Amino acid sequence: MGQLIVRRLIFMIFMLIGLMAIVFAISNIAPGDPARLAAGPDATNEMVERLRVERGLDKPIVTRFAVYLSNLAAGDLGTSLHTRRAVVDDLARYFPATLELVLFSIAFAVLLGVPLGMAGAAFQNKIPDHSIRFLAVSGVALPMFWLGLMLQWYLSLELDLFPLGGRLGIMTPRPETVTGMLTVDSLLSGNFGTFQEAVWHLVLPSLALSLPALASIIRVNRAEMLETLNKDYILNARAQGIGPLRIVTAYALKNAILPTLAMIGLRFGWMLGGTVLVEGVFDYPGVGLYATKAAVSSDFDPIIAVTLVLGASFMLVNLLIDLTYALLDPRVRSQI
Amino acid sequence: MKITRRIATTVIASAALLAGGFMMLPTQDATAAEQVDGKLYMVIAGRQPVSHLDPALKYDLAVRMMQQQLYDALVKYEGNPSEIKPWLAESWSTSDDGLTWTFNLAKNAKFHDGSPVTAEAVVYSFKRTMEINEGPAWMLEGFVEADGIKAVDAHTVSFTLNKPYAAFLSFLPWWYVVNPAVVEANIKDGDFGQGFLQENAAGSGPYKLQRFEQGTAYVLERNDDYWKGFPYENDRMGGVIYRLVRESAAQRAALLKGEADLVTGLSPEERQAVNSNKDISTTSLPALTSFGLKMNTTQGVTADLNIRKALAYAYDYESFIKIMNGEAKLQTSPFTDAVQGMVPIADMPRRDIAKAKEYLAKSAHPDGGFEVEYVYVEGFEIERQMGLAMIDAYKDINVTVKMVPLTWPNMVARGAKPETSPDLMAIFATPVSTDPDAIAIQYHPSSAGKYYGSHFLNDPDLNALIEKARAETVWDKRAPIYAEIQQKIVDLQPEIFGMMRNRGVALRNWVKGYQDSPIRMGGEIDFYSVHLDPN
Amino acid sequence: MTLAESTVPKPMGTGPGDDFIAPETDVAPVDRFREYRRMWATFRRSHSSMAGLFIVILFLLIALIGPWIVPFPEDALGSIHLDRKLQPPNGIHWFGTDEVGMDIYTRVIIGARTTLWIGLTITGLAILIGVPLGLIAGVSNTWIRETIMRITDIFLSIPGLILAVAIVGALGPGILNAMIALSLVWWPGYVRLVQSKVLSVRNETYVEAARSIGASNFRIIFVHILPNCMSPIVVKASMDMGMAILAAASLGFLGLGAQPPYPEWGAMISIGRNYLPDWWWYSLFPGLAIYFTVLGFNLLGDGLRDVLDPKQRS
Amino acid sequence: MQPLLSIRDLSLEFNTFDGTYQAIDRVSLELNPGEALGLVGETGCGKSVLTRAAFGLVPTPPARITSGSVLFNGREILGLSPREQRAMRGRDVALIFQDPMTFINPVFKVGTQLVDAIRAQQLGKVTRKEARDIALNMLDKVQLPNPVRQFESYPHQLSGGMRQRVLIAMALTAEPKLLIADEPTTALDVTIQAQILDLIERLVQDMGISLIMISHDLGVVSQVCSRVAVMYAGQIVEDAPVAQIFDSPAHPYTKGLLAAVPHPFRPEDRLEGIPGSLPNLYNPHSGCRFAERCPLAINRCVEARVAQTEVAPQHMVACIACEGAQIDA
Repeated sequence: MGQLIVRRLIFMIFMLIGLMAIVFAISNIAPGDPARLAAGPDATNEMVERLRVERGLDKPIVTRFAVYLSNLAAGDLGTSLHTRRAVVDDLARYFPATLELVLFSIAFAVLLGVPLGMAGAAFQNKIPDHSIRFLAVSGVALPMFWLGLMLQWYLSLELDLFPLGGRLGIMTPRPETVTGMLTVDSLLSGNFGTFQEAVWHLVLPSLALSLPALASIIRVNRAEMLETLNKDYILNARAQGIGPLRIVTAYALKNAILPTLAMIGLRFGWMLGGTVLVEGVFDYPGVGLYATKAAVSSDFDPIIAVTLVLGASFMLVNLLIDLTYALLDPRVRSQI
Repeated sequence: MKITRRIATTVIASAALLAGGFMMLPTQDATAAEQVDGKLYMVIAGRQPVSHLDPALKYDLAVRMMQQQLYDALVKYEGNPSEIKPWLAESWSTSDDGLTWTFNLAKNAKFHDGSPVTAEAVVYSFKRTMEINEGPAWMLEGFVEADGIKAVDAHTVSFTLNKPYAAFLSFLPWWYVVNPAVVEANIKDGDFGQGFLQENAAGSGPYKLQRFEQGTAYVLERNDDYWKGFPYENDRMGGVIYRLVRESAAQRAALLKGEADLVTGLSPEERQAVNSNKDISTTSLPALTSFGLKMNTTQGVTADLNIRKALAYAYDYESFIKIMNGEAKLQTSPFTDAVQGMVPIADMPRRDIAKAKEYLAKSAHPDGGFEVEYVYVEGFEIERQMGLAMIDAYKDINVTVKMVPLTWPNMVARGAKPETSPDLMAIFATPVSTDPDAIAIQYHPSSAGKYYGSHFLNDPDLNALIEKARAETVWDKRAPIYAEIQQKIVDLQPEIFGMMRNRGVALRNWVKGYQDSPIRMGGEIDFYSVHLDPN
Repeated sequence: MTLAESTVPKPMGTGPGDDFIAPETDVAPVDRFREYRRMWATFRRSHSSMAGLFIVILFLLIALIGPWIVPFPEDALGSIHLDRKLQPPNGIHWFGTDEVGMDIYTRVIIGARTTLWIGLTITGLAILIGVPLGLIAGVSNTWIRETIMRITDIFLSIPGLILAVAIVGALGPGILNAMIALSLVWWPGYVRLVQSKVLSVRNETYVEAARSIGASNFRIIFVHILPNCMSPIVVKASMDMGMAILAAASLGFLGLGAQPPYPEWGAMISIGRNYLPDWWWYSLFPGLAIYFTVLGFNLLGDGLRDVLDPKQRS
Repeated sequence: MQPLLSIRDLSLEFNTFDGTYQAIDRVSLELNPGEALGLVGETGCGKSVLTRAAFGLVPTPPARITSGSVLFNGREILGLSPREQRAMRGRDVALIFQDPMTFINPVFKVGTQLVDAIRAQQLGKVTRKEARDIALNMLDKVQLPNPVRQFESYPHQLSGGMRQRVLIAMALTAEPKLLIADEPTTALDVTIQAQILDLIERLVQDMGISLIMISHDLGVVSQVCSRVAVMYAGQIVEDAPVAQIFDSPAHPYTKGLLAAVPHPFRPEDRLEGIPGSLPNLYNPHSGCRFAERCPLAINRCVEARVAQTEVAPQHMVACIACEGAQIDA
């Protein structure tokens, strides 16, 4: 197992460098002049020239890439024009919020998606199955941002069940930052009131963010469960008189969950992208909102940094998914 | 594959329970927006961020709103119409030649750290602003020198002007007094305390700064032992929170849900919509504020006067009124009606396609075919609708419009330099006093770089007229000069002159004591008299 | 696939009433359309696929004849009528009017045309870039394949939407830039699909047979390999149409896509959100339009996959 | 002596998209305690479906038992509740299947699945520790080398033969009364095949279990079983002691089957296939389903149900055209 991790980590480093190359290419080969992009729209010409020299943007592309990598290594991701702060500090402040939202959403999608997928298989072609399948097909088709607006309108405004947005009431005491994730920090500092309010604020955004993932997990898990339940070893298990509950939740699910894992990994990545939409609707101060604000005022450094961070986290997730896959499937485990 | 329905139903039930688990969490009570251990905090939801707090630096509606609560000035504007009220200075007198003004300070005035507000502190504050020479400094430039301000005794300050200045008193409310001890203690490498005062306060005002969370919320705590006391009895008032909300829809929603007690900057139909709610009321008050689509007179396509005239005559002025649902009046002069010496200008441009084409013919683009960039405040619906009206109107002269929404700080930054100032920029400008000089100065090079000076107009004749009128003290002699100034400004067409709109706020009925004064900028609230009583 | 099907082979079409003396096996004429008729039969049997087909056809129709059937064609080009702004849905304005009096029904219908154009361009460009690369990667087993596949992996490891936002951030907001960005984000999916298909087809016996009788590489690719890739490509293309429309609408919602007064659904919702809840119709109808269109393409994609590519089950 | 298992007039159909598929047509079969019955027929004649349906292992829907009854030890078991049927499986009847590769769950250890089976069969009255000992003992009985290591390993780490032994162990842990072996050796290579057959034969005799051996290989059946029933297209066409089936087959289909098998002692015989193909069972006629391919077929074969007649002691044939059958007027 250790050997797999090492090999994958080395491979990931190459992927990361590749990611930086692509992101670097976007900022340089794009028709826009990189110096003007970095300086921002309201910079004067001589400011742009000064920046060009300062950042060595006039040198050939290869050296510029080397300079770019060394800056990254030194943690200098540039400064944001619209927050007037170093991008690194912004990321430190905003990324934990996005991470909390995405983890919350993927947990919701999996904890609801897998059972519903199983139920869809159990009630095949009955009413519950049709409704679950309709939810699955629409879930993928519903625009996340529009769904967020409708949830906000109905659940928050009309029924006043949930707050409109943000992460916490202004005057609610904030737990001291350990992980930057409010739910975790408030639990660590034992402040249950804040924890409840933090979860409270997470419900609607994570509902909007997780629906497409929930839909896909249902579809994949339902198909896999159907296929697995027809397998011979299930017939054998039933022939031995093993109880249906054990057959479904263990014998079948452990096999069906493997391909579903791949979908969970893929959907986690799309969710990272989806934060760009959902955080805007709910004014949720994460990297998604940070990136869109930067994009609208063509403030370039933050967008590049956020792309890097989200890309890297998606790679990490893919690695974790592969590891769990090896953990669960002995046939794969024995090959490494 | 015989799966009993029983397991499947248990599986769904557990999933529903999980989802339902979220539902049982408590809802927020909605009497007052925020409560912290019994104390009520009033929440004001606005869209404009507070870029800094330093009284000596540039000001806008959000900055000045905060400064007014954290600091005191010698005098203060209150009421409708706006009148100057004694504040730190209980009384004042002027010498016969009108050159020396003497102010007697209130004896009991004290700073937040308990130290008394002395004449020395007043002198220190005025000298600090003059030395930094930003923000309000332009108001007294050329009339008062730093050494002309002296502390006669602990509670008396005298100003010696080098030439008589009618508007002197009308500018003083914007010169706030800082606590010298606190500023001196926080000077870092000769920045005169600017670093410290950026996000901290050293004043004597009715509120203290509790939390300054840039981009999210600014929390002010009520200064219970404020030396001047409060005009209401309510010991439950804990403070005021100015909370940033990105879009007007979110402001409205916060108000409806009771997450905000008062919201500013709503469009007329939004105010109508919230007004229909029984426990929300709205105010609507004509203001000194003028609106103009400032054009860059030095760079780009709008540098050519003919193009500016063409754009002015092609614009559909009726759309201003319709967008404001009738709650506005078209400006008949660069000076708004409430300004002394305002005279209606005969040839104020109105929509006249023939004339527009006439001017176009004389320009470098005889048949149009160019694009203008229109910059407006992101999320400000009124200005966005004007953009759409502009696109429709300019189709007739074959001009396309590129709408660029920016945050207010970015807009001000773009308007600060001739090279980056956009072709057209939507600006609401409120004069700092009713004296005509406060508006005329906006078309003088000394205003270049300020948000209302993004046209960078620099016409020698006009500048001479403004300076002459400024120095004149006898009103009968000033009036005709200002009339000529207004005509000259219209001829130079540095902007498309817009409208005087009513402005107002929407607030929950449990908000009491709200007073608006025309001199205040749109969305600038005076917290002093405001308090909540939820029952 | 239930137990019955797995153990009992499909009977060969002899029914009752045949002469009980063993029938001679006559060879039916090779029916080129039989295969398509069989596909259509299975396709027709699933309600969801038919629903998908119906929605897509309706959408294409609206996109084609839109400008001629809308009540206020000039509204789509940005002409404003402030005196009839923010009217709720009524007899004249079926979907109500927006904040400057433009008829929302007209803009949604014309928006369909924009959306179709966006979807086709993105999917088309992605196929034009992705399929050839996939073929090359599949056929060659030298370093070329490694580089192509590694670049594809890197692109696929970045969440599509944020990469698109980054590209539009560099190019500047606008519908053209948005489409270029999304195409750049979309092609890797096709490379991976085609490459894996080519690999599986390559070592099929009939391909080796063709090679053994001297068929040129070119012929093998375009006669043997590419036709086999067509069905998964068609399936992915129809699913991608929906997803591309959704992504373009998302960029529009962020203000990075179509600029005013261009009628694009995403942009309409981003303005419409300011008018919730009192003028709910402004953001409701464009949202529904996106939902139904994307749903249609997804259902059609599912249906095509069940017919064209049954093995690719999940 | 009361038969252990008696299936009377059992009919079963599957409703699929293409219509209802009449898989089993009024089958009757009996098995006495301690007897070893061979069930022979081509792939797809319904022999597996018959035995599985009898014990509730065929999902309904899409299957549906339209008529008939199944008595086990004199007790009707078709109407049992799913729970009761489940209680029987493993303790009264055990099944082993054809391909050991696919009939063991790949992601669970062999030991876990054995313990699960045992605890299910003992209705949970057995602790995990005890179940483990029973399992190890059983693995030893099926001659599995080094049982403890196999117990802890995963299925893919075992060979085909070893896996089949594990399946047999799993089936017999609760000492069932009836073992249904559904082509247990078909997927194994010949050398292993013989070992497994000997193992089954020995265990069946030692534990006094009655056996139904399902196979399409007459050789396997002749070695293990005392009586043989031949099935064709869902109908039992002949049922007789082993010797009579081989020496004097009565039904034309049985003759055809034997002609297609190389006789060990007459290598020079020419092998002949049976012309034609399987009938379409979507809405078959009610008569003999071999008629289309039967050289002796006459019109009446197709018109009505063909009852079984006794052509010799304990030798039943469902045919009216072959000689030895009474041709009633």
